[in-house]
Amino acid sequence: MFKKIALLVLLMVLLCAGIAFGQVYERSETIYTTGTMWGPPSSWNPITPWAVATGTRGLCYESLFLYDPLTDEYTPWLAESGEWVSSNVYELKVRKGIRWSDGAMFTADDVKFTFELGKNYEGVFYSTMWKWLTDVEKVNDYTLKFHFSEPLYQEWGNVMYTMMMVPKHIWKDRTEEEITAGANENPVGSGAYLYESYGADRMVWVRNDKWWATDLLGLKPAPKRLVDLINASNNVSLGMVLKGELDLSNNFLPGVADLVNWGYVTTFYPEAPYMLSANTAFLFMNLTKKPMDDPAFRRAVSFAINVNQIVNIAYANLVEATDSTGLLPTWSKYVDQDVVEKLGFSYDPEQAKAILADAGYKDADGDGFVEALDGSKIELSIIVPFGWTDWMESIKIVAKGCQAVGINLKTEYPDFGGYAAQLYGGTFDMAINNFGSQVSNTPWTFYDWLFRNPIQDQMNNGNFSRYDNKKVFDLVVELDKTPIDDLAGMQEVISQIQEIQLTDTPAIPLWYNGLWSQVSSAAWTNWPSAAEDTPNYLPCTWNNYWEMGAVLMLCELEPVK
Amino acid sequence: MTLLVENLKVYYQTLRGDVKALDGATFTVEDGEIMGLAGESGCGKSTLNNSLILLKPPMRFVGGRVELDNEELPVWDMKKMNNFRFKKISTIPQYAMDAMNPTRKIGKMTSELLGSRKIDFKNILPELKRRLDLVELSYDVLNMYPIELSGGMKQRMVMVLSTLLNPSLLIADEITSALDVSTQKAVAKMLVEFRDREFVKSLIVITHDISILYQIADSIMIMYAGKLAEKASTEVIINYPRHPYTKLLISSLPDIGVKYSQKKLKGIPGKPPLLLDPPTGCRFRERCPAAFEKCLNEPPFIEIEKDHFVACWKEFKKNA
Amino acid sequence: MKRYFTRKIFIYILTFFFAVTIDWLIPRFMPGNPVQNLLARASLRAEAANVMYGYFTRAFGLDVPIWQQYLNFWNALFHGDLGISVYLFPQPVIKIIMRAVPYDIFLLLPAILLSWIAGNKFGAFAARTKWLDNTVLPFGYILTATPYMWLGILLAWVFGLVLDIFPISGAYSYAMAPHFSWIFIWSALRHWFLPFASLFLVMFGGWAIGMRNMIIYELEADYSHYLEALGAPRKLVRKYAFRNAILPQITGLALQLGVIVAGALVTEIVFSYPGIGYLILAAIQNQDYFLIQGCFLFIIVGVLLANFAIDIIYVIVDPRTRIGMAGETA
Amino acid sequence: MVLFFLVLTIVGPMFTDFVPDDYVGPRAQPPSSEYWFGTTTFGQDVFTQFVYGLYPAFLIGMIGGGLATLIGMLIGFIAGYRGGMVDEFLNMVTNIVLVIPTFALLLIIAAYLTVRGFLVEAIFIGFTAWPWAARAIRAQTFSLRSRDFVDLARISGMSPLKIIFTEIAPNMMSYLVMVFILQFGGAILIAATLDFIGLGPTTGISLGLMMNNAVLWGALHLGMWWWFIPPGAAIAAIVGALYITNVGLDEVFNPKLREM
Repeated sequence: MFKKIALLVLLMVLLCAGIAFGQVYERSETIYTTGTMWGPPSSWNPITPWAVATGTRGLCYESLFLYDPLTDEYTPWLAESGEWVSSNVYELKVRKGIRWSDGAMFTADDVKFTFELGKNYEGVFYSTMWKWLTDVEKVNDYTLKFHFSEPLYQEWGNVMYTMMMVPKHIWKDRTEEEITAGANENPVGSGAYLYESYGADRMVWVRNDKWWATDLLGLKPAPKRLVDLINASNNVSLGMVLKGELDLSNNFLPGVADLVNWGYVTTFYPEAPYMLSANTAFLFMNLTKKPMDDPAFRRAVSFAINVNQIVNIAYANLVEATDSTGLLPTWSKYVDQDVVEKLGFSYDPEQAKAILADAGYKDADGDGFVEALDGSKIELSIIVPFGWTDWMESIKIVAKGCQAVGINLKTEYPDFGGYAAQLYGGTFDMAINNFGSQVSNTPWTFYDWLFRNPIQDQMNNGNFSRYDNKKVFDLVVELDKTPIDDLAGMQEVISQIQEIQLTDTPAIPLWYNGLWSQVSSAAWTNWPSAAEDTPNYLPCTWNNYWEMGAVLMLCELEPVK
Repeated sequence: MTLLVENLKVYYQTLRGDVKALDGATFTVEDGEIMGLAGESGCGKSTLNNSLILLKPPMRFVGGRVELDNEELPVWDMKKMNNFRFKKISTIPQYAMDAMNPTRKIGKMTSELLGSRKIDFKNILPELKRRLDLVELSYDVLNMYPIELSGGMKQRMVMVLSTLLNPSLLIADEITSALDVSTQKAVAKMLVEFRDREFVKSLIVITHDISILYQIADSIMIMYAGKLAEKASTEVIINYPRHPYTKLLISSLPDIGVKYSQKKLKGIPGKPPLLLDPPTGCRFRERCPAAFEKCLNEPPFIEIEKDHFVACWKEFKKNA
Repeated sequence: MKRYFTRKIFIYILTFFFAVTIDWLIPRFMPGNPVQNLLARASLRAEAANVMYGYFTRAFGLDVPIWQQYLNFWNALFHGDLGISVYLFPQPVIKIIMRAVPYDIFLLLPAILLSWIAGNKFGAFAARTKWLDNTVLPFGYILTATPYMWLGILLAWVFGLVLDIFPISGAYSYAMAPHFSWIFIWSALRHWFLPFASLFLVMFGGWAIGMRNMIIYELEADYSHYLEALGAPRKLVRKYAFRNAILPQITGLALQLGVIVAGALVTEIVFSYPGIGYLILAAIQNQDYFLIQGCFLFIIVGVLLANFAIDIIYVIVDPRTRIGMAGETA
Repeated sequence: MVLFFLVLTIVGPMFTDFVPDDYVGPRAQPPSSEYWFGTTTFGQDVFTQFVYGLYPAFLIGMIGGGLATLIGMLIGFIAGYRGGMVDEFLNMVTNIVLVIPTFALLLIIAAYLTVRGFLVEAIFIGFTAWPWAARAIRAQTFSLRSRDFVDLARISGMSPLKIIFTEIAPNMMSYLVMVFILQFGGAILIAATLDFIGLGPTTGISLGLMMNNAVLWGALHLGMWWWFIPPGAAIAAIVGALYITNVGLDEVFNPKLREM
């Protein structure tokens, strides 16, 4: 019997040993992270950013600049400098002395090539950039000029740190399919880490000891290996953090507050809200349906929701309630307090009832719920994906709040697929979503998502309310066209947007989803935190976040002696 | 004297109490004698058979003794009995058709069985072969599985098997009931032949079918409701029965050679008493045309003529 | 015999056909649209999103009429091509599955076989052994009645957390890459043990019970009585009884496979063991048509093969089938 | 045992003055006189959820198990009684459904409905769980078919359906009951499994869902054993009890099994 097992083991090992013969990682040289991948690593292709394994963007491939939301500063990275030499020409100087991991030099050709991929193949996610970008001119090996038909400064500022440069000498021979849909295994990048191996439940990166930044900027990531685990379940991550087997967990972990207080893990802030804010959770209301098409009704809802209860119970104070605009704290300087003063809202059932009454919604048949203006019953449902437990708990509270003021709102938990279908297809009544409200270099990304246009049957990304208002759409574009250093100009546009937003309430900002980050000091210390004596970067492995400082975090870590 | 049974009592344990299926049987079977055992179903024939060869729960040994070749049989002891089974006392079961393990080749089964009895298959093979020829079975059956044989063949195979060790006593239980008339005859003849060739010293043939007994049995014993009613030579039983039940039984036969329908005896009104707690006195009382007050006490089973035993008060009077 | 097998094979082929069709059909009834889900993950500007929507719909072959998709599906199937995963874009489904399969074999084969063998042995032993029958079998019934995941959770809790002697997630230590060395094998074994145990226990209970009842039936069968009547020792009688009682158990094994798959599925989820079960759930939650199809198809094939193997074994051990008068087995 | 839970299901809710999903008390309390089974991380009363969760279990057992048994009977009877081609065909169908791992199928079907209730779940289970019942009943019918009383009925020109329901069915009532009991238990288990992996009902509370939540919210690591032990234990107890009841019946019906 035991022979049989042993035999199977052998067979097994042979099978799962696969190609590469690996080895055992030294704990003191390895950092274990999780929170990014929801499935086995499957792609290392920066041209399909939504599918890539953790670190492909940021650790392997790199952007021209880094951007740090906490300081609102750009750090030249692959680029040495960049500036608008005229209103529609941007000059970029490429840093000298950078090598791809295969030894080839990184030059302006690579940059030009990367940008032009979008010009040549519509399947490339930034292909539409070429609607306002006309030409990428190579001045010399280390200088480029970008010519624009209509410069969108904000968006460009975003591109500068979100677009990953790929090596021309490797990619130029690839077919369209390989580029737009290839897995790009064994990627050759310029970054701090090299692809080593992956398994069904992990991605393993090994330090690139010939990384350019080591000699040019004196930066050296402390961990020799970075093992990123897929999000098996809260359960597993939690257990591993507790045992100190996991150094950095970017999952939403229930009960973290307690764990922090018991000293098992540390978070960015030592007490509530514990986490930085990463994005804004909105309550979207389907404006194509009655009575959500009525601004008064929507405003009533905004007063009916007890966000603090969501924060306290569903999240145990792991998050913060938003202000009326929903702009992330890092963008607080763009909030027009006067507008908020005038049009802001907060939990106030009486106020909500009053608004409803004024608008003519009353409970004629005495079932405790108001009827629509035409007297028909109102029966609404609010959806979040099944299994998104924190959201599930949250909408229970939303529903209770609405019922309390006489709005008949019920909770439903379809599977993610059903949720997405209803949300994108516009068949939902109300729903929570936060996908596009991520922290970035500019509130423009935030408003671009919130007021995504044109309105179509399928709204796959943002403006799920289907709020159709030419004026605000134009304002968003205008914002986009505002130079990023023109703070006053931005504020001016934004306050107009906010005025409209708060008058019409197309969507209600509820709380800031945390930048979930639990760290264990079992193996590594000097983690970023609010404390003075520690580095101040976003401690986050999520895609798009490496280039927002997480790379630098790795360089600051110190092994436990 | 081969078999001596004295006041053998074997009851069935049930949730509702003991069923007195065999309530004191006393009789003998002589060397070379073929004794027929007849009676309605449920009269205790099969119980008798089982109690002699395989007495196990829910059957319970209550009393009496059994002697085979002047040696007491520990019928109440499953283990001890094993020394006698097959070697001294053997059976051809009612279910001969599927008495053999369906998933074993017959030969293999036989050898394993013998092996388990510490008998070398090799030595016995020639004899086995001879007997197979005798019952007109080819030698290859040993390499076959039971399902490959016809009913008759199985029947014969089992006969050979059961008698392979020349037991002193063989009990054949309803072996003919499943066969058609012609095969019946053949089988019956074989039994006689086995006796003549002394494969078995003596036989008890249990059956409903008195006509068969008429052909082969030396003596016939009639049972009724767990008790012996009458035992005598075949001649006597058929022509001069004494016990009222026997009389009715015989008369209810249309004529010798025809099998009568099994379950209900049209000839006899009423049905046998429940043996859970049988009435005191003669158990045939209720149905007996000649019943009288004396029948309230239990009639003994006495020899009224030489080798003719009856349990009926009337008969005793006559002889008295 | 021949007829028996041709008949079997025919049924298998038919089953396969139906299964595959259902397999192809059902995901297409599901709400949501895989390409949208795919793009939903990429926060793209409206125009870009539209462009790419068309692009990927074409790439996934979802732009042709349904019937053609069906034919393409079969066609691709015979080329061993199960399409490309949406959720694990752009990996080929077959590749993903192949990566998971070894874990299933590693987990299920021992669990099923050992529990079956042990269960039968034990059941046979318990039958007609009074004290066992009265003490252990009720326990067995509870075992079979236990939901796989619950037993899993309990084991995980007791051995993984309270006692902390076994890891409760993954297939091997996160600190190693698969390679051929004793520490790795040891690590793999330790990760394997709890899932194995929880599967083993639940199944064990079932088999033990089944066998116990079977044996009792067989011991009451005529041939057993005949053997006893001829004074065969208990040992031989039981040996025969066991031999015959095992047959229905073999059939039972075939019938149970479906249930076992289910059990394996949740067990893998409880212990986040990277097998097919783990995969299929993720696939479903991510609306990944092609992966769902692949996994389901794979399970079907697996179960069919297992059934077929069992049929053959059955024929070998049961002469009755071999002689050809066999009606139908599982 | 089963009765005990059944009673608990009915009167249970009276013992508790809470509603399953309400946040009634302090978070993560171990069992106490006030919260008999403690509370969840949100401060929901586990006991309340528990007693409310029992109801769906029985509902699904009843409907799912019942449906499965019915379909099984239908097919089993017809196949067993008619025999011949009909049998061949139905038999094939049964084998096919039998071989298809219905659970995997169930998963996909479950995922097809984005909003699910217990009833729907029960029905699905019923529709996937019938094959072995059909198989078993068919075998029984087969053996009964040739009995003389059936022949008699047939000769006397009774319609097949009538024969099935007046002659055959009554004669295997005991057997049908047992089949139903097994299906009942089976349905509960399947349902629990579905719920556990989050493909069960998307509304209401059930024992499976409780386990699902407990694990999702890290009850294991936070040592909240009172959250995940009761539901599973209840299921095991109920189903186990059912099985044992079944053995009881079995022994009554075929004495052979009875221990002596």
